[in-house]
Order: sequence, then C-alpha cells, then structure tokens
Amino acid sequence: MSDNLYKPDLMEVLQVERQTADVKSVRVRFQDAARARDFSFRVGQFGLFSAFGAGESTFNICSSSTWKDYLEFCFRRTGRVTEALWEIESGDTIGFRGPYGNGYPMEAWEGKDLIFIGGGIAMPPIRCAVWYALENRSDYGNITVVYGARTVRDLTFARELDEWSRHERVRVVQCVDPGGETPDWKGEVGLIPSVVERARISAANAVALVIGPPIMIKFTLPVLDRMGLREEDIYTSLENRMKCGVGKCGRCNAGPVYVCKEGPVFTMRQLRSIPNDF
Amino acid sequence: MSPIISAAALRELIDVWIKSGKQVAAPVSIAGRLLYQRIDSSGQAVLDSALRPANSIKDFVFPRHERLFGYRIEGRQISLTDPKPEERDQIVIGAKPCDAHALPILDHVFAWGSNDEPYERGRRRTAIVALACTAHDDACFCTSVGSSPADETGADAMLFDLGNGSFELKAITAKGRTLFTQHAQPPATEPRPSGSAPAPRFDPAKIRAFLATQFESPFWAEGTLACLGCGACAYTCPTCHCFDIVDEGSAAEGARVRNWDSCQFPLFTAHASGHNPRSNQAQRQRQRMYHKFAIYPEKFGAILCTGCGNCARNCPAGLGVLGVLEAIDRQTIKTDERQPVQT
Amino acid sequence: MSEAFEPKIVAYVCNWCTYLGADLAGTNRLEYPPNVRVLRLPCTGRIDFNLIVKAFEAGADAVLVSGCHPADCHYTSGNYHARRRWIVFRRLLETLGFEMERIHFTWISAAEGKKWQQVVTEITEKTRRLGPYTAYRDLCEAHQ
Amino acid sequence: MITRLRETCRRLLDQNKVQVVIGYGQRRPGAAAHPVFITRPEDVGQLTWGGNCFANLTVYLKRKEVKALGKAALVVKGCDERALVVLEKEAQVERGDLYVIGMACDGVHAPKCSACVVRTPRFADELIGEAGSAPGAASPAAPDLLDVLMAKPAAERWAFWKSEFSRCVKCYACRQVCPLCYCERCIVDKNRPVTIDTSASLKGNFAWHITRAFHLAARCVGCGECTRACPAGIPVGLLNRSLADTAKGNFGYAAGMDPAAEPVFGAWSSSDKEDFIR
Repeated sequence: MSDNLYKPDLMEVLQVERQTADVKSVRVRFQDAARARDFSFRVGQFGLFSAFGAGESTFNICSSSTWKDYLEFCFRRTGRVTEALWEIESGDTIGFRGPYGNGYPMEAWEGKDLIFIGGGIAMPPIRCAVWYALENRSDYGNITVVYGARTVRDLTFARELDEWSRHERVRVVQCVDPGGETPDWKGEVGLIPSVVERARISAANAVALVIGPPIMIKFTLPVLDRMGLREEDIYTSLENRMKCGVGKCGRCNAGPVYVCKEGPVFTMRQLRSIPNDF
Repeated sequence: MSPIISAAALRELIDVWIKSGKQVAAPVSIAGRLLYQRIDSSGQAVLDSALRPANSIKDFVFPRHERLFGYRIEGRQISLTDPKPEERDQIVIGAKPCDAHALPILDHVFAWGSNDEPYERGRRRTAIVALACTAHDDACFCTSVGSSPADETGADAMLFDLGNGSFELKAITAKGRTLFTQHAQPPATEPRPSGSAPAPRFDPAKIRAFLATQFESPFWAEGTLACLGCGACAYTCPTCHCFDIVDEGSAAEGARVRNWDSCQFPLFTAHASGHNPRSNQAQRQRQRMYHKFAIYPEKFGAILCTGCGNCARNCPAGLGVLGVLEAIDRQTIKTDERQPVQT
Repeated sequence: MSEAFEPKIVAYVCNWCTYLGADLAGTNRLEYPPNVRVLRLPCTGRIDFNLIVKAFEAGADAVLVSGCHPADCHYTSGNYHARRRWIVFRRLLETLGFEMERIHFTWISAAEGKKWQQVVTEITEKTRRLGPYTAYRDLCEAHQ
Repeated sequence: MITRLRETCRRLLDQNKVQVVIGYGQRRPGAAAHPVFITRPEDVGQLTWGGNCFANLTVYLKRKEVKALGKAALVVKGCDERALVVLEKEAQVERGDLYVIGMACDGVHAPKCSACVVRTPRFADELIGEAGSAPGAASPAAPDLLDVLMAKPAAERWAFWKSEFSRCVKCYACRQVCPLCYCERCIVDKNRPVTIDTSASLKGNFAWHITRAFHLAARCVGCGECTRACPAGIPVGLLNRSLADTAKGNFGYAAGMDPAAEPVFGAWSSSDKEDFIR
C-alpha cells in the first residue's frame, strides 16, 4: 500500500443500481486482490469515493462488514462529484479511501433490541447495520426499522425492506409523507416522529439509531424520550462536510469534536455536550 | 558561548547552500513589502531583525498548492501516479521566531492518527534558521500567547543580531549544527541585545474563560461585523492549516491537488444539501477563535497561534485574530450569559 | 522541436453567420488548413472571455472569434455588445502582456465561405511563423 | 468635522432614522482607522474622521450580517461615493434605504489621491466639511506605475504579471474588499463546470485575475481597496485602472461619475471602433 494518505485504492465497479430518481447505489471491489483480502471495516464507517477528474466525496459504506467480496455505497445526485458518479457503469473504475470514522458499537448493542429510524437518503447508513444484525441474528433482540421518505418513489432499498420484514423478530414500518402515497401503498402515511409514536415499539431493552435531516431528528427525539429511551442509548451519524477524512483539513469539527475521526457516530448524550456547530 | 558569524560570511554561506543545490528561502523586499520567498542569491535576503514579513514560512513545508497524485484515464482503466517528491534540502534563513514556532505546533495535527506524508517530507527536508527579533510593531503579540522575540522553539539554529554587522549563531538541533559546521568561529564576547518584547495585549486566562462559557454570546455577531470574509488572515498565518482537495485537469488526465482553504469562506462547511452549519461570518469567526484558542489546545496542548500579528497586519478591515482577542478582552462576562461548560 | 510545428487554433463562431460560412466553405470544397477547431455558440454575444482563456489554457496557439457582420446579428445586437467587450478585453490582454497576434476577431457571414477560407489560412500561416504559444503553456505547466 | 459627524450620527440614531452607522473608528493613535458599526447613540464617540480613513465602507452594503442590522447611515468619501453610484445603477442599493454622510476629503495618504477627481461627495444626504484648497495628493508625485508598465514591451509586461501573480495565494481579499464584487456566488466558487482552477498555481492565478478584472471592467471606480488589501502586495488595481482608461477613451465613460450615464456594457453604438476586426 502506498504511504500516500490521499491516494485512493482503485475499485472496479461491479454493479450500479438506481434506487430513486436521483439516488443510485454502487457495488465496487478492490482491483488489488491482496488489498481486498486484507480490508476490513466496521459498519457505520465511511469512505471517500472518487470520480477521477471530478473529485471525491464522503459516503457511508452501506454494505455489511460481513460481506467480504465487495463494498457498497449510495449517493444522491447533488454536486460535481455525484454528477460524475451518476454516469459510471459496471466495469468502470473509481477510487476509494477508507474506512474512516468510528462506526457503530455493534458489540455493545448485543443482547438488545434494535430500533432503526431513518428518513430519505438516510437509509444507506442504517442498511449496513440492519444487515450486520441480521447476519448475526442471535446476538440481537427484536429489530424494528422505521423508514420514511417524501413519496413512495423516494424510498431507497425498497426490495430489501420487504426482505427484512420476512425475517423473524423483524418489523419494518415504512411511511411516506402525506400526499406521497400511491393508490396501492400499504405502508403508513405520516411524518416519521408520529409514525414512530404510533408504532408502539418496546424500548425496554433497546438502543435506537436515528439518522435523517436535522428537523426529523429534532422532532423524533421527544418521542423516543417518551418511549423511555435514554439519551445514551440513542445514536446518530453526522454528515458534516469533509475533505480529508483523517482529521487534518479542518472543516468537519463540531466544537472540539472532529466528526471524521471521532465520529460520525455519536450518542445524543454526546451531541448535547458539544456546541451546536453542525 | 555560541560562535559569531559576520553578515558577510553568512551571505557567503547562503550562496554556498544555493550553489550546492539546496532550496533557500528568506525574507525578500518586494515593492516595499517584506515577504518570505525562495531566493537564488544571498543578495535578495533581507536579514533584518526588526522587520516581520507579511506572509509566513508555512508555504515551504505545506505549500499553498500541492499535487497529491496524478490520474490518467484510458477508457475504463485509470492509473494513478505519485508526484515526484521534492527531496532537495531546504533552508529557511531569517525566519521569525513566531514563524519557526508554528511548525512544531502544526506537527501535532499532521501526525494525528495518520502521518500526512507531504507535510512530513516538507518538514524533514527543511531546516529553519531563525533570527531573533529586536523590534516589534503594533500587531506583534507573541508575549500574549506564551512566546517571545527570541523563542527558539521550532528553530534548528538561531541568529541573534549583534548590531555590529555580525550575528551570534546558536545551533539548536543536529540539522542546525550540520549547516554551520564550517563556521565555528570564536565565541561571542558581546552580550546579545535583548529583544524588545511587545507588551501583553490581552489576558489569556480571560480569553480561555470567555471561550469556555460564551459560545452563544451575542459578542460573536457584534464583535466580528467588520470581517469581510476573505482569507488574508488565514493565508498569512503561520499556523492556519485548513485545506481543500480538488481534482484539476482534463477528462483524460490531471491531478488531485490540495490547496489552502479558510474557515472564513462560506463554502468551507456548506453541505451538498444546502445546509451550512456556519452560514454567517459570526459563526465562522467564532470557529476560528475556538479552533486556535480552545479546540487545538484541548486536543494537542498547544495554542494554534504564535502571536506573529500577520492576521492584524493583513486584515483589510483592521480586525484579525488580534482584533477579536482584544475585543474579547474588553468584554465583561455577565453571569446570566454563562453557558454550561463543555465537556 | 525540429518536427514541423502544427499550430492549434480554436475558433469560436456564432451559429448563424460564421458557422454557416465555414459550412459553405466545406460544401464549396474550398480547402483550408485542418488546424482550426471550430466551436459553435449561439452568438458572439455568448462568447464569454473565459472561453478564450480556457482555449489558451488547453494549449491553443491562437484563438479566432467570429460572428455576424454589424447589423446582421440574428439577435439584433449580440455582435455589437460583443464588439464592446472585445475592445475592453483586448486592453486587458494588452495590459497583461499577452501576445496579441494570437487572438483574432472577424465578421464572416453565411455567404462568405471564401473569407472563412482566407482567414483560417492566414491565421494558420501566421501562427505557424510565430511558433507555439509557449508563454501561456509555461504558465499552465508551472508548479510553484 | 468629527464633532459634527458625531452629532449627526447621534441625532440619526436618537430619532431612529437609522439603526446603524457605518463609519470609521480608531483604536490607537497613529493606527489606521477601522470600520465601526454604531448602533447606540451613546457610542458615537467611537467615530472618527481623518487622513487615515482609507477603507471604502460601501463594501459593507453587500454583507448580509450588516444588512441585518437595519437601515444604515454610511460615511463616505467622494471617491467611495462613486461605488455607491454604481451600486445604485446596478440595483444593489436602494438609495432611500440608506442615509449617506459625505465627508469632504483632503486625501488619505493613498497613491490614488493624487488622481482624485471627487474630493467632495456629491450625492450625500448630509455633507460634512469643506475640502481644503490643498492638493488631494498627500504623497509626492511618483511615476505612474501603469504608464511605466504600458511603455514596456509586451513580453516584459507578461513577465511582470507572472512574477506578481506567482505570489497570489488566492485569499480573495481583493474580491471581498471590493464593493462591486457582490455576486451571491463568485464564478471561482462554482464548480459545475470549473471555469477557473481554484489552485493558487500560475494558471489558476492568471485565470482568476483576468476574470476579476474583466468582471469589474468599466464598473471599477478606482477606490484602490483591492491593491491595499492584497497581502502579497500585488497591484491588482492596475488592471482595473487600465480598463477604466479604455472605457474612458473609447466610450467617454467613467464609472460612478454620472448617475445618468449608460453603463458601458449595457449599451453599444454602431460607431464603436472595430479596427481590430477584419
């Protein structure tokens, strides 16, 4: 491996899947077989993915760390890099640096019920943890996934949501904003905080992972509080702008915390102790 | 006692360095302004212990624009090439102590968790010969951040201007000793002129106390109104080190480069979604002050400031970090404004 | 460098006159040097100065900007606006010490296939004599 | 003059005619004046006036943080006021939302003063003082840098700018300090597509300075703030001046002088010269 911190590994694109009108997921594998063999990561970690000539962007590794042959990431088409990534096809080459960040404490969550709450493009960083838990099924209690998007067409990984719900002790609650439903929509209609409240999820021995727009998190937290979840049992993943991913370029900090190195995963209790700078 | 070296001998030595293929940088006078620049003859160097350049020496170890690697796209295949590393020895002569001091401070972050190879190489190949200050101006405040006009931190060798056309030479590191092996002359007998230290400009304890409790203070909006949001302070600061990474080139080939960036620019933290955690100048100024005087000290045990005063000297709005610090120093912290201390 | 130098010339032309003029040169089988790369824009009024800079950054040895004769603009006054901008832009390039013989402005109508042929031939020959625009290329390859 | 200035500002604030006064203050004797923002009548004592008031305060009219303070009274010199004329012409300033305090000026020891044409503001809501009979130039007449430059052969001019721009670090002080650089998002900050390399390389620096100068062509009022602000000592304002000369010579236009004059690029004439077009 190069000692050049900023030089990515080259990855072969295996598969590109269109999730929504502006979201795609991509499966890639290391070109270098030895690197592929040695590579490991924790779910919840992220990488910097490059489209050469356009630049690199930060995305969660949304595949499970138990899957050994490839990595997946998912992005929404919003800027220069994602415009370029939007054009890639299987067989193309992209770059990857990582894994970076702390990841989810999956070991600490063993023996507990898992509650995953996500909105919109927040599914990928939840998906990796769901798959990890399913592949280590005996280590975890009940799994509840509450996932919402503006409309039915904005739901990502829709097939997998159905697949998860067929697993034992797994409940998937899908919801769309009022007006976003289709005639044959069987899921919930409503905003995530109220859907979570209606879902009557047992929080007795649970941890929650809540990822989504700040406004969604803000209104979901009181619901979780009423359910009896403690702040230290509610986790989230921050998405601050990053360039280096390794704590040097100076832009991702929230107060004294460098999100790229000391995050992106925090408990709500940790977040409350750092300044509102994210 | 350290040896002395005449100014003439020093210039001869600089030319020897240059002729032997070393890169040499020094303060140079350009249109009435002193700036650190690479030189190709000792005659360009302005070795004046009373003058402070308007930029910093960080450009020589952490360049404003640097290639991280090259890329070449051929069909679906991509090849990456490491840049040809600059391995020549480099000497910065006549660095101000406040510039030299910045490098050991920067070492912390560039080695934090992982080694930043380009920076590390820049450090490895560079020797710093600092020139102790004998004068200060209205913007100098080294003494307020725990430094002094003759601070040796970060220097491989120190020169002290004896005021008679010669310098007392003190080698500090092995690298510094190697530079001057041929010039071990008779020891200095005259006493070093004592540098004129700037009077304290603010109370560091008060700054600490303010930052510890006043993150949400209205001061940040009121006290930073003059800031125009340029990067003149950051880019001439010896310790500011934030950077951007971008690809430059054609669709066929190009390079990923790293460029200086500044927390004072709105786009610095703007998310792709449009959300910006620091969407106004007050928040950006606040970040700058916290980074330098709270976050960096907490993480690495060093203030991210050497008191060189370039921020104030170069600020078109007469503010700079110094201006904000002085304004904080004038604040009275009202108890009802206190915030819970951060953990 | 001993190999014959073939200048790279970028021509920004308007859609309505010069592009058709160049096309006419083609249909009339008028031969002209292949050194020119034609880039078609709606109007000379749309030919932003940054495009000219970009051409030199990309290694052009000369740039030609061409559109409709005065009073002939498809959009009534795009070429008049462009002419004003060129007057000022040329002054900027002069102040910078740009090699002014490498930037050319012409009016070529849809009927002037012959003029297109002449202009391109002359610019190519002139640029060939000048040699490559090394001053700009050095700039772009310099790494400080 | 200072007393009158303070009285005026106290009155304006007392009567709530304006919510903020943008003026000059001074921290220490001998120091350059710096911008102050006075919102309380009791603070008008901070206001000062004199030969050290270099800054062109009209730049603050573009700052959203300053706009948020409410209606402003703005202290201007005659030269600064020209920027106001352009801003109004370009619909950036609503003159009725502004109270202009014009200061008759005897020069601020800046090179630009030697060519001063407006020593007394012409459009102020209130004019303070009378320009003395002394010549505006405080500095001895030095050979004009632009004349010297233009007398040189092109290759030397090129070498000059190459050397000057090699020092540019892309801090954008020249842009930020300019009252007329008010774009919401500067072209150099746009990346779809990248028009100007953001690197402080010679290539990126030339592209930047060409763009900056041309975007200000026939708009720049020659306040000289860009040159003053450049930490690398690059006389960037020379380019603007050169273009102002051309605007004057070819179109008889001087930016910010005649509010009724049509902006150079907002108009055209069938008689514009075209000796360079074949």
